[in-house]
Amino acid sequence: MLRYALLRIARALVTVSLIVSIAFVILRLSGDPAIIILGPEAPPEAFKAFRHAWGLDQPIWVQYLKYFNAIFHGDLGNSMRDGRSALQVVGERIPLTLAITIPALFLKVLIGLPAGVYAALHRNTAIDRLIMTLSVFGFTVPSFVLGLVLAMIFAVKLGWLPSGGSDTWLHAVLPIFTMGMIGAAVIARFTRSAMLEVLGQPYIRTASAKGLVWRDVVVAHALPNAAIPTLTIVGFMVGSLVAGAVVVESVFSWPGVGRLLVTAVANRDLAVVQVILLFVGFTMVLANLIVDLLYGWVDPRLRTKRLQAGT
Amino acid sequence: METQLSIRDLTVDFDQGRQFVRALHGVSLDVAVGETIGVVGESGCGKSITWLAALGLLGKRATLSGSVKLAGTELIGASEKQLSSLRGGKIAMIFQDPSSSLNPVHRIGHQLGESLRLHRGMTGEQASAETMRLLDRVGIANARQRLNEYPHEMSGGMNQRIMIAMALAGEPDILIADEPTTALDATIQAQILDLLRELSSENGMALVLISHDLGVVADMAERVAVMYCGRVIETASTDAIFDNPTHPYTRGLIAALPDLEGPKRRLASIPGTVPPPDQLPPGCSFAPRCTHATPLCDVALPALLPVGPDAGHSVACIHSGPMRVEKSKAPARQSVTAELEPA
Amino acid sequence: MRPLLSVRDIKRHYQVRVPGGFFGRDALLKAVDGLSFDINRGETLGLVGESGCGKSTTARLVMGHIPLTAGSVAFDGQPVTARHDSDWRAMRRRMQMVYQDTLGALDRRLTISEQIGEPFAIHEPVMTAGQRHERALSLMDSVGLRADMARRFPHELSGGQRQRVVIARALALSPDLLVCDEPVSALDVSIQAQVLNLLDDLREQTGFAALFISHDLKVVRQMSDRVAVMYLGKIVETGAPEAVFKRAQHPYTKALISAIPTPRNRGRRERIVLEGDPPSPVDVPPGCAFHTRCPLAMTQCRLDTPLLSGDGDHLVACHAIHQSAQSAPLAAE
Amino acid sequence: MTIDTGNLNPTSQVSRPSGGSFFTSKGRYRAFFETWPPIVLIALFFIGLAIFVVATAPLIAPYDFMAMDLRDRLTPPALFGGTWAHPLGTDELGRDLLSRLIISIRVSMMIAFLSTLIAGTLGITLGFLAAYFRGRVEQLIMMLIDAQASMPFMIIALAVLAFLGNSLFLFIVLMGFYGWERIARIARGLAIAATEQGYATSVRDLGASPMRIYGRHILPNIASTLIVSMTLNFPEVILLESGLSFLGLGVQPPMTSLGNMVGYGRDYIQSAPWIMLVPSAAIVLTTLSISIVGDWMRDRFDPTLR
Amino acid sequence: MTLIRKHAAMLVGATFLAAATFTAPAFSQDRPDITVAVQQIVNAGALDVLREQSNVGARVFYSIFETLIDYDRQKKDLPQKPGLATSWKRIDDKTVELTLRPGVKFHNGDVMTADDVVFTFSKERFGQLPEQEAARADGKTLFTATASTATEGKVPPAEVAAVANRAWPNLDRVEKVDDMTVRFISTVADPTLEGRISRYGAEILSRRAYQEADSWLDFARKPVGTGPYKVVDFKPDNVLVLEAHEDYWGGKPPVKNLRFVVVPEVASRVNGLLSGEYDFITDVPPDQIATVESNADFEVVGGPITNHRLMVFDKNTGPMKNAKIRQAMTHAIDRDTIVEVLWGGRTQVPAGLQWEYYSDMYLADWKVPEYDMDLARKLVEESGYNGEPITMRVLNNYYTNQVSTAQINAESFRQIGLNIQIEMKENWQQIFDNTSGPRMVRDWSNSAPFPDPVASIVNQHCQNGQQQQVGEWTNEEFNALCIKLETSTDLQQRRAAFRRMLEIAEREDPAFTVLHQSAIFYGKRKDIDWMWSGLQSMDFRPENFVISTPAN
Repeated sequence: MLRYALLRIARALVTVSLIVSIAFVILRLSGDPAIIILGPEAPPEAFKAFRHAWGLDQPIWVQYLKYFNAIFHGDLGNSMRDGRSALQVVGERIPLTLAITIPALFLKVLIGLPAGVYAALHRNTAIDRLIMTLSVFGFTVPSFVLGLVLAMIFAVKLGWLPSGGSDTWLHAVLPIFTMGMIGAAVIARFTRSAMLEVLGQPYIRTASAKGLVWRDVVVAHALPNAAIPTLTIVGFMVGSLVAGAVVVESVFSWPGVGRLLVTAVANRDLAVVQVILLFVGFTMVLANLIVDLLYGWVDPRLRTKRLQAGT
Repeated sequence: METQLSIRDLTVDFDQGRQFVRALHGVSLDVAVGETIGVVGESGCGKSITWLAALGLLGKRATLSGSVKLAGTELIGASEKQLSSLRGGKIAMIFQDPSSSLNPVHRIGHQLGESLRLHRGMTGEQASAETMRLLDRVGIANARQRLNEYPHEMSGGMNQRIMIAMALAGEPDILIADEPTTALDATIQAQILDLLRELSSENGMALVLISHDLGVVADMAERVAVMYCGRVIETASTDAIFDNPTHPYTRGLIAALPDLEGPKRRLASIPGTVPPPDQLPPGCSFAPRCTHATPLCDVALPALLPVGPDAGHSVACIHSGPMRVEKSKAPARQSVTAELEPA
Repeated sequence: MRPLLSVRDIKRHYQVRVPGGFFGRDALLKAVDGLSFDINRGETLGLVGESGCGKSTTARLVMGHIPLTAGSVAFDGQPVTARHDSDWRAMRRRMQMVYQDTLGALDRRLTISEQIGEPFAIHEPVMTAGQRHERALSLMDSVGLRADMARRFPHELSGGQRQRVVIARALALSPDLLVCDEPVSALDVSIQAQVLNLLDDLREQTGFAALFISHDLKVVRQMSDRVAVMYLGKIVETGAPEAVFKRAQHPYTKALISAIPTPRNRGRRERIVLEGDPPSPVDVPPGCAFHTRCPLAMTQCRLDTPLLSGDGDHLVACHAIHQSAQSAPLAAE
Repeated sequence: MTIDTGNLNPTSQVSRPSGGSFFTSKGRYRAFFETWPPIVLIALFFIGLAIFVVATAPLIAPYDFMAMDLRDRLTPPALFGGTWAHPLGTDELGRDLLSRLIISIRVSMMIAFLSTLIAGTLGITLGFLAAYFRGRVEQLIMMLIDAQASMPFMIIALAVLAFLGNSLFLFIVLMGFYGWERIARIARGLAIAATEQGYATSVRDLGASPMRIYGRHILPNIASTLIVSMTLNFPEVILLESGLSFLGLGVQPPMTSLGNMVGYGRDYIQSAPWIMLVPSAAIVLTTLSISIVGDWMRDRFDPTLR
Repeated sequence: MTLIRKHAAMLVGATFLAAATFTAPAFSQDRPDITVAVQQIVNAGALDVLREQSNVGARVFYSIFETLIDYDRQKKDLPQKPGLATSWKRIDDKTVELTLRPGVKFHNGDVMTADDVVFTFSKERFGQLPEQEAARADGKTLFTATASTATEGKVPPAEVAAVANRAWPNLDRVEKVDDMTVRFISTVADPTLEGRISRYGAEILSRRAYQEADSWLDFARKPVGTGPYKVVDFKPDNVLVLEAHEDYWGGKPPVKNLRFVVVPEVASRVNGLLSGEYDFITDVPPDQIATVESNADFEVVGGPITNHRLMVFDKNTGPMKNAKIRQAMTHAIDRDTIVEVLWGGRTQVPAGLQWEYYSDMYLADWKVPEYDMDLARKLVEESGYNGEPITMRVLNNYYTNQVSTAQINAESFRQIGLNIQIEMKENWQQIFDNTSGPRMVRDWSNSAPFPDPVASIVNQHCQNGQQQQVGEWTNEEFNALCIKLETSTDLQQRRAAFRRMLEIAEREDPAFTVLHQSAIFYGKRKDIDWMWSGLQSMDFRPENFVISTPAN
């Protein structure tokens, strides 16, 4: 198991460094941060000074080697725009993002799971079709459209909630709700098909045959099995906790990592972008790892299967 | 003999998209108290469906009619609650693939305990003691340790023993074993069959053994019902069936089996294939494959009627027995067809 | 005369991890562990045993699907490897396989005539589609498929008909060797007889040799000129079917035979019911692999691996038999 | 007479159309709508409409989509106080929204179609390579798949688009990287499954070359599964494009697309909501239709895919 | 005086207490908390006027810092007025002497003296000391001043030094005459000195606070100036919280807490204003004005600012080499329609690259090229244009209405027979880049940070200006006039030079053409009496902020 985990982590590290490398090259090639950060009216000497100060006038491979060398010494670089260490810049945004993505995750699961189960149990009935159509609708509406419309209704027309910003917990309601709606739709679909698959398994028939009433068959036998594939999608959502809110954060002016990323990319604030990519890669990899371990926990079959496959 | 379970004119129609297609065409069968009855037939003949239907396990896609009475209680149309109290209690069922018939995420002990709780109200210490006794009874050594294991950690034979233990947990009057050994190896099959035999005689439990393997049925059953295309085509005591098979299909099945003993001979095969339920020929379903078929067979549906010297030997063939052959001399094909044409 | 197929001491081991300790432990799964046999031209060898004994692995090794861990397989003097190069492909003209899962073995998007014409398309690219269709029709006729099925798709056929298609396809290029891996286990009794008869007839007509693998003793007996009984990756008894099935010597063979219920010997026989499951191929016991379940087990069985020996064609790998053969004539069972 | 005709009496429900089988017919409409649920029919209708629009866009658009009429800006749709000269109203530069919508649907659908095609080709090729070579090659490809999967595509697109700029061609290529890893995974899985027991092994046993096995046998066989999964890719690309347009990185003016329309229209959500809501509705309806039909196809034709 | 000081001290103490306990309703009810939703606080991420070069910073900086000479910012012609200096006078061509305002207190309580002024314009503050440059090359943020005191000093980023250099190209030194008097001395005769002293970028910093800060960055995140509000909290891209500076020399600030929150989405800003969450919003696009004003409680104020939107030409590429093509384009732009349609008539077409607040230097009779499509077509014909594509590089609404304006102009250019292609670019680097494709036409804007042509045409279009630096355009005669304009002290000569420069750059050999004057609009509560400024600063001083009826 440990070997398996180490193997996964090693592969993940390679994966993340691959991403960071690609991002490094692309970002460096894609524009000069000096003119972007200092603005088009700044004097040319300022650009020159800025480029020199940040080593942007060196060949790209020198910059790349320096960057990686610095990473191995624990230095992730400073924000060109902000001056502080990129880690600090990103770090102060992460709690803000988590403050909306974690409640949204709960919302997704709390709505999506029961809806999916209910739809599966009432397959091909009107309520199933309704739930599924709503669910497809849920993720075919662009999140910013949903966000803006919700803001229109709840902030402008009704005046119940603030439309943007991050001052009080009330400000978080609309972003959480927007993300929650969309994610719940995804989970509902997933849960439904997982549930349908499980309901066709022989052990469900066994459970009925031994005399359990249908409700108990569903709760005690179908659900735990259906939870297993659903875990994958929830795991993916956990993995995108840090970066999953790019659009929604922009819509609701929520100063999280997602919006930082948008500004940092726009400004070519390289170190900040890289740190965010590292964070995102790591959370995703970590989430995958946790999901894998959880699989073993919820699905005893995998405990041994994986051991056998681990050659 | 006292009848434990009585099936009368059971039909099952399956939702096939555009229409419902009949899979069972009025099956009638009785199971006496403590009796072992074998149900044989090739795949798709309706042998499993009969019993799943009887227990109400076919789901929403099936429409049932007819009657299934378990010790006087009608099961067709019974409420879910009523049915579930009978299932696993009075009447238990085990399935072909034991490994996938056990829930992969629950421990053995839990799955057994569930049955005990349901039907005998046992919990805690009492339940776990009983669980261990049951496991011991079905020949699983090391019961205490096994309780904490998962189905996938055990072999198929072991899982089938657990299925049997689970079936026994409700102390049923009748056990339906649907191809209990098909997925198992020969040596394990022998173990399981022995176990079933022992248990049924010990507990006075009626046993319905569904199998495609004539050998298994011959070995175990007192009485045999042969099914073909959703109908019972022959039923008799085991000896009568194998020593004096009457229906051409039954005869064909027996002749098609290779031998381990005796001189090597060319196998007698039944030509053609089993038609799917939505493409049955008119008249006797077996007629197209039957070497003795006459034009009448193509149009006339034979009823299951007593035949021969043995008590309880019935067959559904218009050519079975001299008496019938005489009687079936007549109607010209055309007139029968005309008669049968729906208005 | 050189045998058509010569299998010498082949082994196939897998590195696996099994539960044990916290992280699991490494173990060696010996799927096939030292198997030797020959098949002469026109001869059929039946390989019988329970699941997990290595029958199918043997078939795959013979076909060159998977590499050998040790030993050699020679087909008409040419070594069979698992390198799927052009030589390997060329060899397919002479060795073919029939599978258990007929639906899986056929490309569900090709018509029956295309399926059967496929070997020609591969090996005789000059043939036109029309010619292939002609050949396919004649092959269909020889396996008893009606010509009007030529345009159907596999799923529109019954299992028995599909198996006929597989057989027709395998025999299209008149191979010398046909490896049949459980060809009738998925079929109903009535169909099983049809297919067995068909194989028998075809063998008579074309004279191919066959390795016939099945778990069903009756079927093996029906089809084989010679049989070999396998247990945990090794052959425990081999000989002519009459000898092996009527005068079985190895306690495992005996148990296997006695376990088979048939309508014909109803209630007339004593059954030897073996205790327990066969051990997992990961934990093959030392010495004779069967000793854990054997009614005749002796101390020696735990220590030494018995070798196949005996008089004439009938060979047995059992210490008890060999000893009693030395000391006293074998008591009838 | 021993002929049992008891079951033969035709009742209102039981009919006996052929042979000895018994059918209980469903109502004609019920049977029809169970095979073709109304929502699927509506979705198919919308897809048909969208395809028609894609095919004939320049012909049916009443105006040039770039033609401005600065004196006629922000007129509402016909039913909301506007005129039938501009049935869906005009935008901030007085351009006819209906014409822009028609062209946008065409552009968005083309982007989604072409990029899905690219993703499909890429995914299938890599998936097959992994399945064929196994070992190191497979490890490498799996790593690429992991890398792609562990980074939300929005973020990759954000970084890359900043570099690639506004060319429609490059935009399509980039979108072509969306979802390839899913297709590669499926292609690899199915190819391995096919080689491990099924028809692919049997064809190999006939002596077929790898090209023949993968091209003539495996690919056509798994095509339906792959096509269904690509169908699901399609609406996601449309959504992604609109998300990127929102961030100002989508299809760029003077070209237009659904996302582009929504992106530029969002400032007018209060003063002229139709500018944003009309293309949003188009996005929702098309993606909804495709998803519904995709799900339906999956349920009907492809039980292997979840 | 002392009495007042005592009072002030007590007041400071009280405020401090209030701030510390945070729950002093009596106090906060006296003065409101005001929230301003902005598109961005500062682009450069730091509150240093020498780093932030975009005009967005101006609106927050005026609440924190002040210059020696100020403008009457709410007046249309932006007259100069005393700021931290009460009076100033020319000593000679190179010297201006200023008398400092007494009793001005920095946010840290220190009284402003000549030392602070001298420091603000010192090489050390500009980061131009050799030691600082050496430390910067080593990547250090601190240096040890070897020359004088061996104390540690801060190293501002390189661009600060560069910007300072540009802002003060001729400044020799600032001299302390006495505690309340300073002299600015330039190396050459400089008619713009007073203008530069009043410009954005010349704000006075507290010397002690700067020197006591741990690093330049620390100071730049929490700077100490003399403005009416002091920085409490600054999170770039998120929020800037200012608090009333109770010791402010100009009277008690009318707002208790002044928050600038970043809300990039226009719709969100408008929503937030209408839902009462924000008291002010900035950057209201002209099309949204009606939406805001449809609610009787809110209004939009604003108008033209000291910034012009330009279209800039690269005269070295393709068809653009031909001046006639460029001239044709300048005549094909329907500036009035753009102003009317896209700006709702709320801005204007200026008289070329100049502003009325240039006063003496303003050329009232100068005009932008007139809109004349026939003339434009004729010019294109004369040019022998062969249909070669002409690319217009446009950013995605970096400037308000940028994309719309570009599309309107492109349409006009097409009508005069030019093969125009809009290229949307993602950033300025791509705009200037001439390696990936021909650079021909692009958008720009020019500000005039002080009332003299040197601030705009010289800074942006002469030899050291960006346009010539990136190699888009050059003109010998023009360049010679640049020097004259910068150094001559004779008004008539300078006016003549400026006129000729405009003739060359806007008409004869067009380097750019002015599209319209930029405008800025604020949405605000109607009950707040507040005036916007053409200098883009937001003034929350007592005289510019009155709530007419009590809010809430």
